[in-house]
This record gives sequence, C-alpha cells and structure tokens, in this order.
Amino acid sequence: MRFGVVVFPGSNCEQDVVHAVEVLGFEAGYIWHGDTDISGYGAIVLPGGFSYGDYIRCGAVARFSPVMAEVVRFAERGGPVIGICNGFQILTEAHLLPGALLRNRGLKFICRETTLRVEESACQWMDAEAGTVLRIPINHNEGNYICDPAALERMQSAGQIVLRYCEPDGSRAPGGSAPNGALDDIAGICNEGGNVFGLMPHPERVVDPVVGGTDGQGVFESIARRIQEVAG
Amino acid sequence: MREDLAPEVAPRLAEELGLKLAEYEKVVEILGRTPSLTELYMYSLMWSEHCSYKHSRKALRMFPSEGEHVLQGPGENAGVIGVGDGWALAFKMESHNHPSAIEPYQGAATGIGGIIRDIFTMGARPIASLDSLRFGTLGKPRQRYLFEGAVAGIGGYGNCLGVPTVGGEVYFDDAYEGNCLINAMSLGIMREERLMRAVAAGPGNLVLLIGSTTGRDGIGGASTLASQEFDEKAEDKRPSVQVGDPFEEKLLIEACLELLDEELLVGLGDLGAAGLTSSASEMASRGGVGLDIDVTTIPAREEAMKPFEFMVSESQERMLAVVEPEKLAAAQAVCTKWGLRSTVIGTVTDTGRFVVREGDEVVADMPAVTLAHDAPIYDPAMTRPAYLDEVQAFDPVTLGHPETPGALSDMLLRLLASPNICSRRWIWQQYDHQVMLNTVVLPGSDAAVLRIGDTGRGEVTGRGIAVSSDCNGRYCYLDPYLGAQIAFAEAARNVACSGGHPAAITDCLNFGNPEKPEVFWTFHESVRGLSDACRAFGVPVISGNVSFYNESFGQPIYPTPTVGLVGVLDDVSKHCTLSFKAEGDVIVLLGETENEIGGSEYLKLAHGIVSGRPPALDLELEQAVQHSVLAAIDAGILRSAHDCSEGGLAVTLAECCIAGGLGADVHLGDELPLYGALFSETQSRVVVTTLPQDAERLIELALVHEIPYAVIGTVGGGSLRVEDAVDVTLQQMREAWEPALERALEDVT
Amino acid sequence: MARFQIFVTYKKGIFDPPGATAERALVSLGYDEVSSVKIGTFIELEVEDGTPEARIAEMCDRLLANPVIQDYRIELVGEA
Amino acid sequence: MARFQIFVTYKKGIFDPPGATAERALVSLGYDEVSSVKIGTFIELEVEDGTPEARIAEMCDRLLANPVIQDYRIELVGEA
Ligand SMILES: Nc1ncnc2c1ncn2[C@@H]1O[C@H](COP(=O)(O)OP(=O)(O)O)[C@@H](O)[C@H]1O
Ligand SMILES: [Mg+2]
Repeated sequence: MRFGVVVFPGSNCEQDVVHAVEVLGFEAGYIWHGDTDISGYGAIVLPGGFSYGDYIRCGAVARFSPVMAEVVRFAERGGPVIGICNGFQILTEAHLLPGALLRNRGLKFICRETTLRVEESACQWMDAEAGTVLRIPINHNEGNYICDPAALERMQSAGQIVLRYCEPDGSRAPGGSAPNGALDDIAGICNEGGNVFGLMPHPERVVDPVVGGTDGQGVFESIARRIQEVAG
Repeated sequence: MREDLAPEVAPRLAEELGLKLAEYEKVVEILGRTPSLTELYMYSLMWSEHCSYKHSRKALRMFPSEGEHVLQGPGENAGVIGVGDGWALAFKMESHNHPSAIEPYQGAATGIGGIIRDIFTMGARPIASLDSLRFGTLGKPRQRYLFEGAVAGIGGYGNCLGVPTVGGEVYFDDAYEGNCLINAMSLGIMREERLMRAVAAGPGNLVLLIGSTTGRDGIGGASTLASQEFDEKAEDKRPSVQVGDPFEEKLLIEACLELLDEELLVGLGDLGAAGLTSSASEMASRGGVGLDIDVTTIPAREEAMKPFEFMVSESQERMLAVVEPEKLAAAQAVCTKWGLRSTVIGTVTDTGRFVVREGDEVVADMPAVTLAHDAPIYDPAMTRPAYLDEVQAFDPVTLGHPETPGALSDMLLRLLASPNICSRRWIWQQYDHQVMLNTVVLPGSDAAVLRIGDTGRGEVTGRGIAVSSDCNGRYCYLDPYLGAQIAFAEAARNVACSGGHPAAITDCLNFGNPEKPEVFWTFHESVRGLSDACRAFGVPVISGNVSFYNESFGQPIYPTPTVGLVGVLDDVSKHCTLSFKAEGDVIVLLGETENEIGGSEYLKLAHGIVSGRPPALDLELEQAVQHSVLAAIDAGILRSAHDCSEGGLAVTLAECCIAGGLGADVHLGDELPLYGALFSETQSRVVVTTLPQDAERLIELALVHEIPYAVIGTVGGGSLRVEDAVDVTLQQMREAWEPALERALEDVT
Repeated sequence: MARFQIFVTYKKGIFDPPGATAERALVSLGYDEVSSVKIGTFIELEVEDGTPEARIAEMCDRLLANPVIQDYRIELVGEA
Repeated sequence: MARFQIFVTYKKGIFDPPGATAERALVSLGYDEVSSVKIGTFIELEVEDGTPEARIAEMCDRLLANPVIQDYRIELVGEA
C-alpha cells in the first residue's frame, strides 16, 4: 500500500505526511504537481501548507496544477483522496468537496490541539466509532468552513460530515466549539461517495509518539486497511 | 569610467549618505579620484554601522569563538556546530528593530525572512525559529499595534515557509516605547560535509541572481535605518519598508538546497542589508576575486532604475550564486522547476576589482575587498554612566512589603497576571510550532526541545537539541556586566532544565547610540560580561548581530544583549519539562534563595520602581546547579524541572502547578522575610520534582556537586500553599496567568 | 492596452470575518456612525486592447473569484 | 444612510506578491493577453447620512488601510 503525497509549490507538510505514513509501516512517495501520472499509488494525499502562498485564495491556484486533473479522475473512480488543511482548501476549490474555507473568525492564525468528535458518516476512511473524541492539532488561518444552507442539508442527510470540533467531553458548546468559527462546528467532510475526505486538523502530527499523541494514526491505517480489504 | 560627481558635490552627498568626512577621504584615497555616484552609495552602505560593525568590532573580539562543537565560528552568514553523528546545526540571531518600529507586520516578517536566508545559505535546512521581542507597556494603543503586528508578521512569514517558531521571549517596559526590539533566531540542520560558505571563486564563473525582481523598495532600508536614531523624520523613511513574500522564500529554500545537493554551485550568498553590494562584495573578498556585473541584466520591478538603485536595493527574497559555465543550464533548470527567476548578471574575474556596468558604460570600479574590509574601525570613547551610582545605591529592602497571607497571595496573583510573566500562549498559538514533526517540547516550557533529523529525507535520529533565548533588560540597565552574564546563565539554565547540555550561543546586542560614551560603556561591559560567562562555561559564541542606535528622542533603550543558546541531548527521549507530574512527588529546590529584589518584577509591580542591584551571580555555583540538574535528568530521576527567574520562587512553583494541573504544599523556612523568600529573583535556582523513592539519589547528586538544596514540599491537592503565607487555588492561578496578555490587548483606554 | 477593475465581494448571507471585525473596531474607536463594513478584493487588470469583458468574466469564474461564496463586478476603466 | 466605497492598493514601488502570483497564474492558464495584475482591498462602508469624506479618510488612516505601504481612494456612491 503506497500513499502518494502531492507537492505543490508552497506545500510544507508533505514530508510530515510521508514521515507519519512510514512510521506506521506503509510506503509513501512524493508526486510533483506538474506530473500527470499517478499510477502506482493506492491513495492520494493533498498535504497542508501554503500552495502558491495562499495568494488570491487558499487553493485557488493549486487546483489548476496538471496533477489535479488526474486526482479528479482518480477520485471519480472511487480512489481514496484525502486533503489535509491546505489540501482540504484545494479540494473545495476543485469542487471535489462542497463549500469553502474562510478566514478564521478571530482573524488570527491558530496552531493548537483541538478535540474532535467522529460523526456517523459515509466516509470510508474513518474507522473510529461515531462519538469517539480525537485530539488532533489544527494549524491554519482559513479554516472557517462555510456552505449554503441547502448544501448543509444535503451533507447532513448524505452523512458527509465526518468530524466536528467539540469540547473535551464530546459535547458541543452552545456558542459553537470551533476555534475558527466554522459552520456547524465542521472540521472534516467527505463527498457523497465517501472516498474524498477533507479535514482542517493535521492527523499526521499525531502519529509519531515522540512528537505528540497517536490519535492521528487511525486515519492512515483505515485507508490502508480498507484498500487491502477491497483488494481481497 | 563615468565621471558623474563633481569633486565639490561628492563630499556633501557622502555626508548625506552617512559617511563621515574622514571616511569619505579614505574612499578618495582608495580610488585615487572622486567616487562616482554608484561607488559612493556602495561605500556608504558597506561602511555603515550595520554592515561594517565599525564601532563594535574591537569589543566583539573578546568573545570566545572556539570549542569542541564549533565547525564554523563568527564571520559567515551563520555559525555552525556539530551535534553528533555527523549532523551539523547552523544558527544565528538578528535584529529587525527599526523597520518593525515603522511597519510591525512587514518589519517582523522580513526579519524572519532575512535570518532564514542566512541559514540556508550555509547549506542547512531551516528547522526552527525563535523570536525575542521588546515593546513599551500595553496600556498604549501604539504599543499594542506594534506587538500584535509583529507577532502576526512573524507567524505570517514563518508559517507560510513551514519552519516552526518554537520559542522566544517578550518583555514590556517603557524603556522600549520609542524603539521596539524584534530579534529573530533561526536554526538549520545539515550533514557536516554539506557546509557551504559564501565564497566567490574561479575567474570565468558566472554570477547568477535567483529569486525576486529588484525594485526601489528598501533602498538603503536596513542599513540606513539601523544606523540612525529615530526622530520626527522617521516617518519619512517609510518608503524604505519592504513587503515580504514568504512564498518566494519557500521556493528559494527548496531550490537552493536542491542546487547544493546536486553540487551545481561554487558559492551561495543571500541578499540582505545593502543588497547586491553587500553580498557580492563579501563573496568576492572572501574568495580574493573580482566581479563584473552589468545592472541592465538585472530583472527590474520598476522602470528607469539607476545603477546605484540596483546595487543597493533591499528587495527581499533574492539569492546570489556563483556557477561554473558548464553547470549553468542544469542550475537554471532547477530554478525553473521551482518557478524561480534566475539570471546571469555578471562574471567572476581575477582582477580583484568590483566593476559595475550599465551596458557598456562602467559606473563603478573599486577593489572588492575595500568595500567589505576597509571600513574604518573605531575605538569609541566610554564613560560609566552617572545613573548607575544612584540606582545601585538604592536598597529596596527599606520599602514597605506585603506581610499578611492575603497580601502575599494577592501579590502572587498580580505577578502571574503581569504581561512580563503571564502565559505567552496568545503569541505562540499564532505560530506553527509543530511542522516538520521535530518539536518534542512545545512552547511553554523552559526551552524548546527538537529532535535532530530531516524527516523529509526519511532521516530521523534519537538525538536532540534544546534552545532558549533570554535577556532581562532591567538587570542590564542596572548593571550591564552582570545583566549580560545573567542573560547567558538563564538561557543555559533553561536549556539544562530541559535536558540539553549547553554547546554554543548566538547573540543579538541591542543598544543605543555607540557614539555616546555612556552607551558605549554599557555595550562594552555587556560584551565583557557575556564573554566571561561564556568562558566560564566553555561555551563559545558562534554568530551574532549588533543593533545600535536603538534610541528615540535621545533616550536609549535598556541595554539588551539577547542570548540564544543551544544545548545538545544525546538521547532526545531524556528531556524534561516544567509541569508537576503526579501527586506525592517530592519538590526540591536546588540552589538557595537570598533576599534579592533589586530590578525584580515584584519591585516594579508593587512599587513601580526599576532600581537596586540585580541579583548576584556566581558562575561556578550556576554551573554546578546546572550539572546536577543534567545529571539527574540523565539518571532518569527528574519528573520536572523549572528554573527560577522573573517573579521568583513563588511564580516558578505556580507555573509548575498550572502546567501540571496539580497543587503543592511548600515550606520555605524562616530565614528570609516572606516577600523575599517568595519573590526574590536570586539566580542559580531550579525547582525539581522526583518520586519519593528517588529523592535520596537526587540529594546525593546535589552533595556531589556541592550545591545547596532544600526539600521544600510535596506535589498534590488543588491549590498552592506556601507556609501560612500563600494559599491560592489552581483556578485562581489559571485565571490570573492564562488570559492576561489577551486582556492587556483588549484594554482599550 | 485596456484596463479593467474587478470588485470581488462575498455573496449576501455569507459571513465576512474581516468586515465584521473592522466594523466592531471602528465603532469601538468611536466611529458610531458606521453601520456596516464589508471587505472584499479589488483587482486591477491590464490586458491587451480589445479583450472582451466575457474573457475577464471567465478569469474571474476560474481563478480570481470563488463563485461558491463570492460575487464580482467588472468595469472597463480605460483603453489606451 | 450614506454608502462609501474605498479602494486600498499598495503604494507605487511596493511589491505586491498576490498580484504577481495572480499574473503568473493567469498567463499559465493561457490568458496571454494579461500584462499586469494588482490586488488590493475593496471596502464598502455604510455610515450615517452626511458623514463627511474627511471622517472616512480618518478611518482609513487609523484602521482600514496601512498608510505606510498603502494608498486609498474614497468614493461616495449613494445617499439614501
Ligand atoms: N515571543 C515568543 N514567541 C514564542 N514563544 C515564546 C515567546 N515568548 C515566550 N515564549 C515561550 O513561552 C515560554 C515561557 O517564556 P519565558 O517566560 O520567557 O520563559 P523563561 O522565563 O523560562 O525564559 C517559553 O517556552 C518560551 O519559548
Ligand atoms: Mg525558565
């Protein structure tokens, strides 16, 4: 099982994802944004960072990278695509996921641990049981998720909301638990097929116990496990 | 040679550009004629204080710069030490005070950009930054603006690069009101054999300019700004502020490291203060070669730029490389891959002369080495400032002090809420402090601890470093020699408490106008103090920076010699943090408290006074305390360690409690009045905890190292209780300490 | 050379954090007369003479604005 | 209620990284006719009727623009 991690100009978490994946005993390789061949990878990760400096809008330029056409095809065939932070922003700009990510409500960059509740969802890459609380850090300036009410409806009923910011006990504060102001405390969503998953928190930062927790391990492990199951 | 300056005009222009008459005459003597406009600009910038260190160079020779770890001492873009197993660490600290006082966001951002370029120029991958900040008090809107802007700028730039900002410090004091300090330190990692020096060599080789276009922004920015005091005219200098482009810098890091990996370069230098003039002349003089540059080949951001403008522009995010002609195509291909411009702007020659052309016309022609090395070196006059007698004679013990339990508990809570002591979370939460997955101890403990490795190449080791930056400007104001030693001692103590063995330092010496004898005396004393401390510890200075003219309206800042210290951990898993770990752990104080409240945060807060003598420092005792802490950490018997600094033992204990979510019961004996026992800032003290069964071994270590110690209490409960004097709950401490910075910023008065 | 100006604003109903913050800040600075602040992007584009506005709209749809959350308005300000 | 529009742009000579990036991106998307892109801020302000423009300028100087590196232009677009 080999993870392909796309490198856009300005990506800066690609090596972290590769490290995390390797710590878990899987293989990983880098895919240059100008490449048009992504064969040989079982899953594609769009990593965090500041592709094209986040200029114009986060993800707006990266979405046009040659590799993205292949990523779209891969996703349409049901392949696992996961966008972390800037990767999530790119997935929304590329219309692989609904909605958009606005500037954090407090207008400040936020780097800190958050508690996240796993929701009952169609996401194929989230093995943890609904209701589980995970501790995973966020690190962004534009993580304030938004979409129109109709889209929110649709996502609710199709089980596309995968992760919500929550209080340490799993509850949601009346005024919202999202540190960035995200609509409905949304931290991660998937497409209708459940194979494209975007999230603002950085699971790769909590895989190697030397530098943090281990709550991010499940995300990468479940992708690998499901793919092996499918492969028989 | 174009004769564009009349002999009678040139000296006047020279003066406007900041050259003294004698300096101008030296230029004429070197050239044997009247300098051209371009030459005059180039000399005036290279011979400015900022580039030439003409007032500080002699004093800096006091610093020890050699030691077992040192691979590259001062003189290059950054110093380099070996940290074991063939890994090398490049690091340096630099100021960006003056630009930040004008435009805090961009000033601080480009400060980070500049220091990070110094690191990857050496061939190292930048792995971490620290920021050391000083502002006036936050009651003033302008100070809040500067503070918020600087923090946002540091985050904005560093976060985009993907280089974590893992630590730093901040103080608020009226002394910095007209002149904030923004010092940034950056560290980078490489294999020892990769060490690169900024040298031009090989006549016939090509000079390649990589990165951003060259504009009029920042013409004479850093160098002129940093070489003058601020006055009403500071506002006019606004156009010299530059806007940083961290995205371009990120591409530069990747492209330059790839160019070095593939061995495509002969030399690499960054463009910082004085732009192309500085980096080209330094590279040429190091290599003993000449350069021939045609400004019409330089990609311009604006129209009709003059040759001198190209030569002195401080446009950001540019690098200068020397390439063999046969490797040019390959080198440019790497730049193109990363979306970077690269342009051949000249050649290396064997004449030793720095020739600048505009097309066919020569506009400057001088011996390259004279720009970088022939600036006059001064021996500034020094006089001990008169204020010192007065402040040092003051005995704060004669003041009224809190005695009742209520008053002492209150005082502790007020100290915890002081902007100089409270939680710095508001700052570091705006910094990506985790990217690269090497940050083992996050901000908030005594020092940041990083794993050594290059995760991007799949190389991680079990080794680590601990790093801290420190300087208490009040102590330096009250006694510059002692204050500088304490800056060193505290940085080393923070690193030792985290498990790091002090290996080397960088520094950033922030002072007022060196042409004032009183200011220069404080500078000289600080350098002497720092040197003596370094020698006592066997820890060399491998890089650093001097920032003079930090004055506003004639008033200098506190002398502020910031120390950035790096320690090595052979086994990064053997690190230690400050939080209390478990109920029942035994609390031991290593070192001994004296009643020393001169220059303390307590004195300032309770009485509004910055006076008295700073706490004494016994370098031998300091070292022995640190050795015991390190020995105990290595032996695996320390559960927590936290040094005593501002706010004294009471604040130290409170911070251990808050971080661990545990209270403590503490007894201090009755040798000192309680306010002294609690709030004195006596040096060489560390609060440690152990399991009860390990206490004996800890005490043995203290005895072996011949240091005073006292078993002072036990971890546990929901509050901090000291004798009958202090009783505050965890909740009270948290409420005072955690939101204090945010509150100070909200306070719209 | 033709010059276009493009004004990108958030769609109605989309919360605009910088605008809301600026509004609060202005009021707290004593500018009570302020009742609403919206912050968008202002783009100045220089293109070849004769470039049709439809082409500029295409640039907006694809790159310069995000139609999911933003509206834009294009103005031709001069041809030289 | 009066409505003002404010256009904030970088001062001449100050580098505009977002504009430069947009320019490169447009050209690489095939919009060769683009020769320059500048990106600034567009602010729509609603204030009480009769608020003088000088007052808006003050808001710009103090909060909405950064006079050190930016210029701004104010336009009254309607009074109701
Ligand atoms: N400006 C800053 N940027 C990042 N981290 C900071 C900054 N100021 C303080 N910190 C972090 O907060 C913690 C406490 O800092 P400080 O009070 O200066 O510690 P100490 O007194 O031990 O030197 C440290 O981990 C430090 O790195
Ligand atoms: Mg400390």
